[in-house]
Amino acid sequence: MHPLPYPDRERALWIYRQMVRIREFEERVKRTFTEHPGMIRGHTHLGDGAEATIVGAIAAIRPDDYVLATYRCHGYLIALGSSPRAMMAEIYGKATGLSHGLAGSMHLADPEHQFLGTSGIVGQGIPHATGVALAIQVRGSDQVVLCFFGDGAAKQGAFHESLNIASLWKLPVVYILENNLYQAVTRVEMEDANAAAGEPLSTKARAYSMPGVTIDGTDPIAVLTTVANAVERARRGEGPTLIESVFYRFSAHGNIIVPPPVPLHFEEHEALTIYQCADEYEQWRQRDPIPRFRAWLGGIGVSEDELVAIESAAREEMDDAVRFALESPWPEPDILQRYVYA
Amino acid sequence: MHPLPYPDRERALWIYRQMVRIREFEERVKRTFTEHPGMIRGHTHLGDGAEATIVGAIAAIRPDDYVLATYRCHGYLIALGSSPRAMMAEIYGKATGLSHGLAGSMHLADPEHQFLGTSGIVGQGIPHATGVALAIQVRGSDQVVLCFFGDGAAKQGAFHESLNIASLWKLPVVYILENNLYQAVTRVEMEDANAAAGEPLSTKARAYSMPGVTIDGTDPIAVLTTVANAVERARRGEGPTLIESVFYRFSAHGNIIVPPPVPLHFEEHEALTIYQCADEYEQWRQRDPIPRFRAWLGGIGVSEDELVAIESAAREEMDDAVRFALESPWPEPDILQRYVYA
Amino acid sequence: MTREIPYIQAIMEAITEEMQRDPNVIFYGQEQAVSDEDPMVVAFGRKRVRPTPISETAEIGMAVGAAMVGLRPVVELLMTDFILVALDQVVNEAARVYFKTAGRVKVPIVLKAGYGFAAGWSVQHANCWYNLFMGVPGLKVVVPSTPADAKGLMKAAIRDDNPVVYLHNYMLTLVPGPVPDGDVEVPIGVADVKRSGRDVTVIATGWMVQRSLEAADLLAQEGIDVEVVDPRSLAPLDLDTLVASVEKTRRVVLVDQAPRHASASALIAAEIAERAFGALTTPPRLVTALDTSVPYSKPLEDAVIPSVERIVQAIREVVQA
Amino acid sequence: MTREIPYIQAIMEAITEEMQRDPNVIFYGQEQAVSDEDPMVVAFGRKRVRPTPISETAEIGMAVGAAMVGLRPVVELLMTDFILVALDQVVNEAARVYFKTAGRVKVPIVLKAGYGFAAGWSVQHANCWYNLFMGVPGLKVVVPSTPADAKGLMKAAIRDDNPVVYLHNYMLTLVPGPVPDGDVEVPIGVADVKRSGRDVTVIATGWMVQRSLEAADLLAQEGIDVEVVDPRSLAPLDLDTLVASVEKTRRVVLVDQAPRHASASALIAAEIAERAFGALTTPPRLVTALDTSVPYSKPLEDAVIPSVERIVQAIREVVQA
Ligand SMILES: Cc1ncc(C[n+]2csc(CCOP(=O)(O)OP(=O)(O)O)c2C)c(N)n1
Ligand SMILES: Cc1ncc(C[n+]2csc(CCOP(=O)(O)OP(=O)(O)O)c2C)c(N)n1
Ligand SMILES: [Mg+2]
Ligand SMILES: [Mg+2]
Repeated sequence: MHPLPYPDRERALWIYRQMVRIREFEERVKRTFTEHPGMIRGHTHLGDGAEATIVGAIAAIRPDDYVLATYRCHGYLIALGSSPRAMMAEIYGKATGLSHGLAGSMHLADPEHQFLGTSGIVGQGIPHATGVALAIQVRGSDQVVLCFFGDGAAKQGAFHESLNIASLWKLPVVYILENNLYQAVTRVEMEDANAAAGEPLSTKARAYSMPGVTIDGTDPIAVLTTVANAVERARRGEGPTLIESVFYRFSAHGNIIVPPPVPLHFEEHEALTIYQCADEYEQWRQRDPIPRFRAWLGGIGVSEDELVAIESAAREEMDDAVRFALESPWPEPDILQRYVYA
Repeated sequence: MHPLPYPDRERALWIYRQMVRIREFEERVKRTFTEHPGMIRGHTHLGDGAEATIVGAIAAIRPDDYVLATYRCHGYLIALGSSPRAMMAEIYGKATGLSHGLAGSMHLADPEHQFLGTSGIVGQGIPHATGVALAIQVRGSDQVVLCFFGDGAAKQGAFHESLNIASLWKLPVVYILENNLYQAVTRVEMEDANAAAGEPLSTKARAYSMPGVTIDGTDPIAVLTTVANAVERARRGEGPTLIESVFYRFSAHGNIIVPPPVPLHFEEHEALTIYQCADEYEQWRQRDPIPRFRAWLGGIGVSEDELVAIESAAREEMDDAVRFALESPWPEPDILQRYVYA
Repeated sequence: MTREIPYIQAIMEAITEEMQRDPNVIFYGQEQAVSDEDPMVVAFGRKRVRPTPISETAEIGMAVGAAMVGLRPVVELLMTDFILVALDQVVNEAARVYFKTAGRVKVPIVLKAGYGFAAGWSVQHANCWYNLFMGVPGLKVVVPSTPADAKGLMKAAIRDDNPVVYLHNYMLTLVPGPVPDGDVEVPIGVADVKRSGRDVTVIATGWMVQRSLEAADLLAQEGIDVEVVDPRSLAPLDLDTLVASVEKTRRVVLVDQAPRHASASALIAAEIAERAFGALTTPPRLVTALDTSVPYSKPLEDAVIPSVERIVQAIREVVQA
Repeated sequence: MTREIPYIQAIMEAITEEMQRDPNVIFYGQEQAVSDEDPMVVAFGRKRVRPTPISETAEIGMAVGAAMVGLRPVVELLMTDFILVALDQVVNEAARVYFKTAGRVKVPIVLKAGYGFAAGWSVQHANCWYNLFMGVPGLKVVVPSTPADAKGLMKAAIRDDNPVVYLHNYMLTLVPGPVPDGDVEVPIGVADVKRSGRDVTVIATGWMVQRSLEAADLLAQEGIDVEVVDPRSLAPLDLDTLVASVEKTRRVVLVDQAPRHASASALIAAEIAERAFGALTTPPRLVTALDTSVPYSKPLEDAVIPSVERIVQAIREVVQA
């Protein structure tokens, strides 16, 4: 794998810690459906499998840069330093949540940690991120924006319109197309012409005369290196980059979609429930970014004790987040009118 | 230029006749603003300069194939055999118009001649054409669809979404991107990232793993040859092609945009009124497809008399269309409710 | 003969039966027909049933084009909220073709979309958007509230030569109800009296029909006799039936899952105020969602959507005024 | 002091003055600022003033993003009809951010769009789409009818911390009117009595204000004293002023350039029916466009849009009822 010192040992451990924290958080979200039925409502999307991409990319930016993503958003906030308590409380609909329970899992936002939020409408966050980059350029600062979205989202008009303008105006934004091979329950080669032709999705960058690159999204250091280059390019005023990061999600697209009073839960991944491809699923499981990166850290001399300490701290932290969210009060209806108009 | 026998002499004369008919029609539309002020209302867009692309492409299809285009639509209908009388009457808002005056210049349609109509909303006709191709595929026939739109339209989400699906499903549609170097008053390199980077707009085809080609849109035989290949490919079930046809329009984008009672008229082309590039304009004038093709026909032995006969017939036909439209009655308001629901 | 089946099954039965009847009917949408075992794929094959990319503008626009040459596409759009990225295709394309071409080109398409998922789906996924569609000449809009209406209106929508926005309320998805056997169409543009009564007319659609009927049952115990009328189709709107009911009861309460100015009810109230003013003894009363977004948290969501209690209270006030 | 200037000039003056005042204001849109001699380009440079591709979803969506971090973008959208391809960005993105983030992120954007170009622009370009916007919590919608309102409301819109849809009627583009010198804001959410009268209230917006005032002048000769009230802002709606007028005159006619169920007037009529029922001596009367698309041909277009004659006739009937 990658030679040290890039990233240095401390940075590598930071990356591992964030990856583990994300996984632990997501597992608790998922277990809530069985352990505290009814506590999570609507639709929840997990990022298990995406940790290397999320953390590798965020490791490449400065504290004053910005991040925007999709409804599948928990991981970014954790890596950016948001409070898992306030996140879990939002996911449980509690008054102590990031948005006091107005928003829920799909719409976490934390502007204090540079996470400006998400759209639940596929692709529609892409122009938002592009607009943040426009603001940076108008003001003449050297910040950059990371814009995360899915392979499916790349088939929405908003993607096309935004990338053309970003390239034309040389906006400081890095587009990270998370190709997890599925658009909800649809396989990417059933909905993407590049994929159907056996070409990478980063080919799309050609339509915008923009650099496009495809990387192994299960390797946080590959992600970090590639994103760092794109970020530096954007900071220098040379414009955007499209990075296709390929990885797999291990949970189903989201919990099942049914009206009350049917209890919600997560089914197995679509490879198993719909396509009967246990092989595909298992192969990707072998490439789970967390154990792989753990092994690599061992290889560069990080001790088992150190790793276990990170892991148990994360478990404790996330258990605490669940407790906090469970114990928090419900919001009062008076906030409903407070946030209609600014 | 091109060697005979492709197209044969008769076909070449057919092409010339249609090009001249289109130009004569358009000139009369334009002169209406001064000769019969108030007769044309709203917004009118001329295709002078586009004749080689329009006719060359339509020469490549069969009578049972379909055509869809934009608000800049007069030429297609003429080449397809629509009645210039009914077209001009529609443009004048008369009861004898194609749509009895309900539609106007931007929305000519003539399903009897396989022209299914236009959208006045940029880019929105592209999915319609793609849908016609879908219907052809579902039914298993070997018809094809020609889908015309502008360089500006290629920046609309509808373009991106449609081309992806057409390629994925191998739909029998040929996309003809008419690059006339302007999006209304904006130069293409100010709004298109490929153009700004000096790359052809057919590069966009890469994003859809679709063949893309750029041609000289002032040469009807180049257009015919290229479109014919794409049409044959589509007929064989091998899917769509993106053809960028580069030419220049000689009139302004449209007549001036003002409310009544200010009289409407056409200003000079934006190269002259906004960009002070008389050179650019003059160079393209030298490449006017009609005199060039006329000279080529002379070169293959078509006599001056034959050409003059075509030209005067076209003039007479279009004078007659104007007379017919002027003399036609206005529609009665009872048709307003007749065409709300089918 | 009737069978008890859930609302969603009634809808899918109608689509299936129409596809059997007419080879011009096709069906596509996101996350549809992905597996070879999908019953629609098995029955109709991969030409007529397809999964699509997340490309609503193309999905709807292609339906318009395919319909222009004689197909009758049914597009599964999942949530009505997702239509917003492609609204032009519905209201300024599909709805205008017949008019623009003076009747020479028709657009028989059905846009199937769920709405009003007030089950924690939160700000962007739980809205009621009928106001986007019901004022557009050329468009038809149906909002079935029972399995029987759901099936019959889907059949009518597929057979209609106009673009039809078919809005099914997500909260009703699994609610069972009797559905007549055989080929029974419910005509578009005909309201239905879901409960007849003397004292007050309640006009409600979708999920709110159910809540209004519950309110009526409660009020019956107080001796208040409520008539509940479901327009079933918002465009065209069967004003004759609505006005006749109001002229009989002389009072009207309009219950709507949308905020006031996004509600179908406000438009209906204006019509009734103009057409039945003389008959009314009290002002037409709107019971709508609060004028705020649909929140995630359950107690907040409950406060926003009209509850049975709020409906009961409003009816009581109107009757006692 | 006031000057007489045309409506469109008043709008552009407001934008220019706000850009001078606040470096966070930027301006972009299709076919804008293409030449280096463009006065906006000369004054503010190419960073703050830009031409865009035909990409409404990106244009509006980028404004949302830029506003999230403190800019105040004004987007020139040309025609309101063009917003339909990007409606999600307006009604389910811009309008929801403040709510979704519980006030932590604001979206101060102005979407400038012309509408109602009943001058032969035909089916797809001449519509009035306020119904798409006015029912959406979180969105503000203004519809100035005079140069003074146009300027003052644009200033207010740019200074507002919410997304504002600024709809200017194309038929008024060149109409001149007095505009006060200096920095005069017209507050959003305050209706204006354009003519005071005793016998009947006419509520009208945009171009219809002008036609209603003409009708009032004609009726004055018959001794009918018409009050014309312009809501100026459709969201929030100044119901207090509207209701007060109706309570005074006890009759109301609502004039609207849109078809009935796409009209702002129907929603306002419902509010008035509920709030001022007791005061009304006659039904609230709607005078709207015919329920059909806007046709191209002049005699047809004239038949569709409410004319001074139709307004006069309706007022006469209401007063004489
Ligand atoms: C415009 C729109 N259409 C459809 C949906 C429903 N939907 C939500 S997520 C999703 C799949 C997205 O796939 P992808 O972009 O690959 O992201 P992933 O979920 O895999 O991270 C779909 C179809 C939506 N939210 N918005
Ligand atoms: C969605 C939309 N945005 C803007 C417009 C206004 N508009 C009409 S034509 C046009 C320019 C189109 O340029 P292009 O696609 O190159 O076609 P051309 O007119 O050059 O043939 C614009 C901006 C519109 N009609 N629709
Ligand atoms: Mg995906
Ligand atoms: Mg062009």
